[in-house]
Amino acid sequence: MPRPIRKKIIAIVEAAHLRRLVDLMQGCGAAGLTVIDGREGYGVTGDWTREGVFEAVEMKIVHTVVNAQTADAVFEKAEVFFRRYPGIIYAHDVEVVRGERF
Amino acid sequence: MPRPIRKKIIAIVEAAHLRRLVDLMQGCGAAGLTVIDGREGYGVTGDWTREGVFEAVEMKIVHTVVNAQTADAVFEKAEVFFRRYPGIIYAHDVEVVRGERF
Amino acid sequence: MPRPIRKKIIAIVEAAHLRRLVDLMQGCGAAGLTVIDGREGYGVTGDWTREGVFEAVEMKIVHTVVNAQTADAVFEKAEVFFRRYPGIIYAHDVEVVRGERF
Amino acid sequence: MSDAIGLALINLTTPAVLFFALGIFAGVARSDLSIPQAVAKGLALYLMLAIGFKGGAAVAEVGLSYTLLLAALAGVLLSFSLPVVAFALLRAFTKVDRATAAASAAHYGSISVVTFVAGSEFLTLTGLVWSGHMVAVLAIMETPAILTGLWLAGRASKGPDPEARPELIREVLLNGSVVLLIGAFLIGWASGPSGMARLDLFVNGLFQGFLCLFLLDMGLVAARRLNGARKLGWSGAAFGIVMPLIGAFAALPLAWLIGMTPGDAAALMILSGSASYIAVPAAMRIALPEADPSVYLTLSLAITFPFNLTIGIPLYAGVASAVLGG
Amino acid sequence: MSDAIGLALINLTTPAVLFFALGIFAGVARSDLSIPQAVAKGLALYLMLAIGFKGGAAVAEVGLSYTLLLAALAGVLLSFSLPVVAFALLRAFTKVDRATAAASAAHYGSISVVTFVAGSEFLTLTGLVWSGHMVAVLAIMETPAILTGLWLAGRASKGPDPEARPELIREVLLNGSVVLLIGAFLIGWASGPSGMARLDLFVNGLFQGFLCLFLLDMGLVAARRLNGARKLGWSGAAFGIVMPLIGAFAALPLAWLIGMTPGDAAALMILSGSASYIAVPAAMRIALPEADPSVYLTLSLAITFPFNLTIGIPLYAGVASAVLGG
Amino acid sequence: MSDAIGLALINLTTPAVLFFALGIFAGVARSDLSIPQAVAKGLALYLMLAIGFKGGAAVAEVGLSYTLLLAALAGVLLSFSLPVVAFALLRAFTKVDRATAAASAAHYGSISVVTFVAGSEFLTLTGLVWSGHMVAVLAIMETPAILTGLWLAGRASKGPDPEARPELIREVLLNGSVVLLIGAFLIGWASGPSGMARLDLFVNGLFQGFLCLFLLDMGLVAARRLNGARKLGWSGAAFGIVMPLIGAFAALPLAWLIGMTPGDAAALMILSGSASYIAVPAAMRIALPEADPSVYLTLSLAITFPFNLTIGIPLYAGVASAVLGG
Ligand SMILES: Nc1ncnc2c1ncn2[C@@H]1O[C@H](COP(=O)(O)O)[C@@H](O)[C@H]1O
Ligand SMILES: Nc1ncnc2c1ncn2[C@@H]1O[C@H](COP(=O)(O)O)[C@@H](O)[C@H]1O
Ligand SMILES: Nc1ncnc2c1ncn2[C@@H]1O[C@H](COP(=O)(O)O)[C@@H](O)[C@H]1O
Ligand code: NA
Ligand code: NA
Ligand code: NA
Repeated sequence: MPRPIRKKIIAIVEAAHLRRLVDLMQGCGAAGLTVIDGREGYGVTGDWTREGVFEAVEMKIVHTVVNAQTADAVFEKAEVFFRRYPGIIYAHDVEVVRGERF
Repeated sequence: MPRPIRKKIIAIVEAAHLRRLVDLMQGCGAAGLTVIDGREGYGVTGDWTREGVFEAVEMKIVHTVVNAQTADAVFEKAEVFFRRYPGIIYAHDVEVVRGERF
Repeated sequence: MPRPIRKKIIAIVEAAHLRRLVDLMQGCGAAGLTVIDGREGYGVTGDWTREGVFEAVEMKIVHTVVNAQTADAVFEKAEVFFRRYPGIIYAHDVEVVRGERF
Repeated sequence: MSDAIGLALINLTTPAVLFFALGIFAGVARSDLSIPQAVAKGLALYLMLAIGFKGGAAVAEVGLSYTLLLAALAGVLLSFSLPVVAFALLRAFTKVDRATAAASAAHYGSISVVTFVAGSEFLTLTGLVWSGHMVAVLAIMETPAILTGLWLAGRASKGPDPEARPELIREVLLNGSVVLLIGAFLIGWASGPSGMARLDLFVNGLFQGFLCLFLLDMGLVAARRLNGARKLGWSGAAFGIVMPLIGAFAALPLAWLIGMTPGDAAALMILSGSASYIAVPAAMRIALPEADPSVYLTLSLAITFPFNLTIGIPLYAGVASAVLGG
Repeated sequence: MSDAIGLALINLTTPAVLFFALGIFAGVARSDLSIPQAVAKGLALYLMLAIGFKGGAAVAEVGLSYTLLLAALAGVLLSFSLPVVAFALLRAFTKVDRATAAASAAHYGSISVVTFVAGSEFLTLTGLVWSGHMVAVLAIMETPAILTGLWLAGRASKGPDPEARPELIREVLLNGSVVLLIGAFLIGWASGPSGMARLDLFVNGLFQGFLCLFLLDMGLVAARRLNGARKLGWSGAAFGIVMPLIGAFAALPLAWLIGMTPGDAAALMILSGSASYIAVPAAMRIALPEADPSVYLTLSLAITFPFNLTIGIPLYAGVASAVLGG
Repeated sequence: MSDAIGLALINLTTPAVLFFALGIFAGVARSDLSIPQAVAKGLALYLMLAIGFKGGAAVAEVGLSYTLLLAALAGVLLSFSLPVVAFALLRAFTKVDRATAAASAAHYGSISVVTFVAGSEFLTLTGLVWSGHMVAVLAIMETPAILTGLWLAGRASKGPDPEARPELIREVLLNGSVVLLIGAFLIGWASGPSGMARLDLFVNGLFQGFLCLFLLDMGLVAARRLNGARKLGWSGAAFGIVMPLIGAFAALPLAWLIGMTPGDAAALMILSGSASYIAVPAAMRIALPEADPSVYLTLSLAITFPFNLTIGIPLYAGVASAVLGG
């Protein structure tokens, strides 16, 4: 039996801007969302690592499984967001159960 | 050269029920599996965050790369599991190396 | 509007060998990369968990979004790497914004 | 009367209570002040290790008497029976469903280690002597309530998942806080005064400081849980204040019956009036996933704990010494 | 002169400074020595709690005088105005862009808690008495500089994202370190000598040890930031040493004007000469994402902090006591 | 004889050993008691900082003599040579492959900081005086064994990945625990009695308490490693007990030869008999990924460490004072 298809969106965002990105996604209709701590990394704006007492430049990984329509809304707003703030956003299809949840 | 295709299954599950979900997946034949700590999130049953001394309502992210047959077995059992417990499960195709491992 | 497609590569690697894998990926041209701490897991070489003071056998999750060409280069080198060291590597397509970044 | 108010004021100006208030303030004002989870857990482990060890060392000094047995019996009785009262009240006066009511009820039969820790410091401060063996009673009271809670829930809901049973049994019998409390108690007892001499600074000298830091975190966590209070409504919130009073005052006649000293009676009232927020929620998540954790965590952490910390403890101490002190 | 060198030598051989040096060495040599982030944060919380509490307890003992008001005014003035100087210097002598210059400037108006902590220990060690209320001044000086920084940036860049405003305001008013410092100060004040008696071992006995461990971590972090120093160039690095001198010596006439004791004047110089590395960077990430954090973190952590810790503190103390000590 | 049993009993009832036993119990019984990794690491850092500092401060007081040089030479000799014995035994009596045998062997040439810490506390408790400079010997003995292990492995396996070489060299020379131990030792030495006065409470007063908490965690970790013991079989397990005895008793003649005091000889025996579980495993993961970590971690953590903690330490101390005690 084929399972329903939804979009998984993943964004990597600075801790300092996490709250706003989560609000943005929730505002677009994401019914659920999970954040994970990053440990270290690098990108075009330099590298970072979890250490010391200063957290704002650490990265958080945000992921949310949503339907196609919500995904488009998120992408549209997030593009503007990531034009200003460091980080990336991308998406791909996933098979889910209980498809009505998303 | 095309790489072999396998299924990656991702489940988000409460810490209190992690042990059982891992056993379920191992029982279905998952040859390997990795668990990651969640930091915060929300879903239909409310929101949560890692804090204080009480861990049971935190979410863990379980991920396992398996062959198609194992994936079906996991999905079948997990559907029942997630009817009772909070969390989600979903899957998608991935290209692997050393395909015989999975 | 269709979004550009890139490859997301995910590798699970022992903390003791993380530095070398990151260098390998950067050497292949990965313009960005994010590492996440694992919590626990098992595979063909046994199980592990984050605990105590000894970190070297813990697993780290490395993920990088790259273009197809870089992905091939990474896979080629990583196959040799993972022939010796524990862990896995796999990839799948993702839709991105600002495709020129990767 | 003025004595009671005096006691209450002394309590309210101890650094520990003030740091809890600071945590509540910072949480409600949504400051970004936060304590890493690993640190909070480390502090909780320290507090359990220290209180257990101190209790055991005290027993090593004065010896164990049959009063421990009586106190333990009283504690077990309270832990088993109070959830029935709590369940009846919740079902009668609030709208929470059966599973949630049963799970919440279990919290009130069990105990809160930090409430006891803060309470015992208050007793010492005000000169009420309590016995080291009350720490063993504390540990013994942690889990019986879980069984009553499951029994209350089981009569209606589908009951705990059979596959969860082994985990649940382990949670009840080998819960980390019970193991550490009892273990440290036995170690304190076994290593006696010479052990105490070597750990004195650690378990006594630092105790207040680490307690302050831990209560700061409790305040932050409780404040975030306050949001859940709206869901409870007025009747739910009232339950969170009335139930500890019931628990504490149910302990008083038992304490009198078994001839406890005022200090021990106050300690038993504090235990009986307190609500679990570590052991029981963990067991309830495993056994009753249908029960809404935001209800029982809010009740225990954001209503009953602050009530006991600020008003309950001096009240119970005042009553115990007034009634039994004569 | 030889006196000043004597002071500097005393400072350089305190365990705290030596552990900082060890951290720098381990970091530069790329040893795998590392301190878990949760532990580092826990230590920072401890230091803020302890210094706040000690300040408050000292005020409880000697009473509060109008000198606190004057000191606070001086502090606020310095915090507001120093970023203007810093900004002008950065724009004139280095190549950093406007947003980065504004963000960096804000760091130098604000203060560094650990510099103050290390400085106050040094003052005590060398017999210079400072008032507990300087801790309140410390907390008050943390955030005015942020406003100046934003104003400096806003005249050119697009300014802070309007959606970030609520968060930014909270960061300025309810920054975790300000809340904890002020809170612990008030608690120390309210609970007075009896509170101090109970927390003495915690806030005094352990202080040096936890400071050593924390400075070890600061050294490790600073060493990793040193890589960023190349980006700064010589003029940037020079700024990181000249600016604390300007800040400290700007405080001296103010201290004299309001009749501060040499000890308090030294404390104000230390505050004024220090650069924030917790509160301001957090606010700047939110408000000015265009500003390059590797510039301001390198300046503050890897240049100014080590300079103050090793040379600045004894220098300011020596000057304050020479000029005002008479 | 009865004296030795007396010593063993004293050792077995110290709080530290009892907390280790509690950890083992909780782990074997699969209690959910656990200590956050960040806390465990913080405690390990503390223990290394404190033992290093105390050693250095002791040297500052009594001065350094050429005996340190002799002791260091003895230590280096043991560290280099014991792995050869261990390797031969493992290959002769167990079925572990060459790489795993070589990696395990390296552990037994190196040392365990916590075994030394527990042992030195025991020596102090029983009145055997040991020199502060033995802490330097401890640090010096950590890594020579790694080279022998690599040499043993290299003769057969493909040898370490050339790309891993820089990392490996850093691990050998700049291993975090070596850097911290040596650094704290030098700081303790440099800051002398005045530094000790300021850190006394931290490095002495708290030491037993933090050691108890750390050993509780060691017990939990060791218990989980016990599962791996089945893989080892009887001969493997026996190796984990025989090898520390060989190591300790190999140190005795050397200690006699260089005229060590009974206390220092006991310390050298403890070092020589202990097996690394931080520095060496980390190096072995990098250099010999083929070697099975569950073998060497089980041997070191779950067999040799508990043996030394309970039986080895009092035995070595008893023998050293009987043989050299005059
Ligand atoms: N291509 C990528 N793959 C994975 N993570 C990335 C990638 N690009 C950026 N990141 C993460 O996002 C952070 C900020 O990226 P950037 O805006 O490129 O500096 C980096 O430090 C990485 O943690
Ligand atoms: N659509 C989703 N995308 C990502 N994470 C989710 C989603 N839905 C639920 N979760 C995670 O799973 C947890 C439990 O989900 P729920 O059962 O919906 O309350 C949430 O708190 C989230 O952490
Ligand atoms: N199929 C898999 N799915 C997810 N994680 C895996 C898988 N196989 C291995 N891993 C992870 O990689 C680690 C090392 O794998 P292995 O080399 O199979 O022992 C395991 O402990 C897991 O954390
Ligand atoms: Na109760
Ligand atoms: Na300043
Ligand atoms: Na050894």
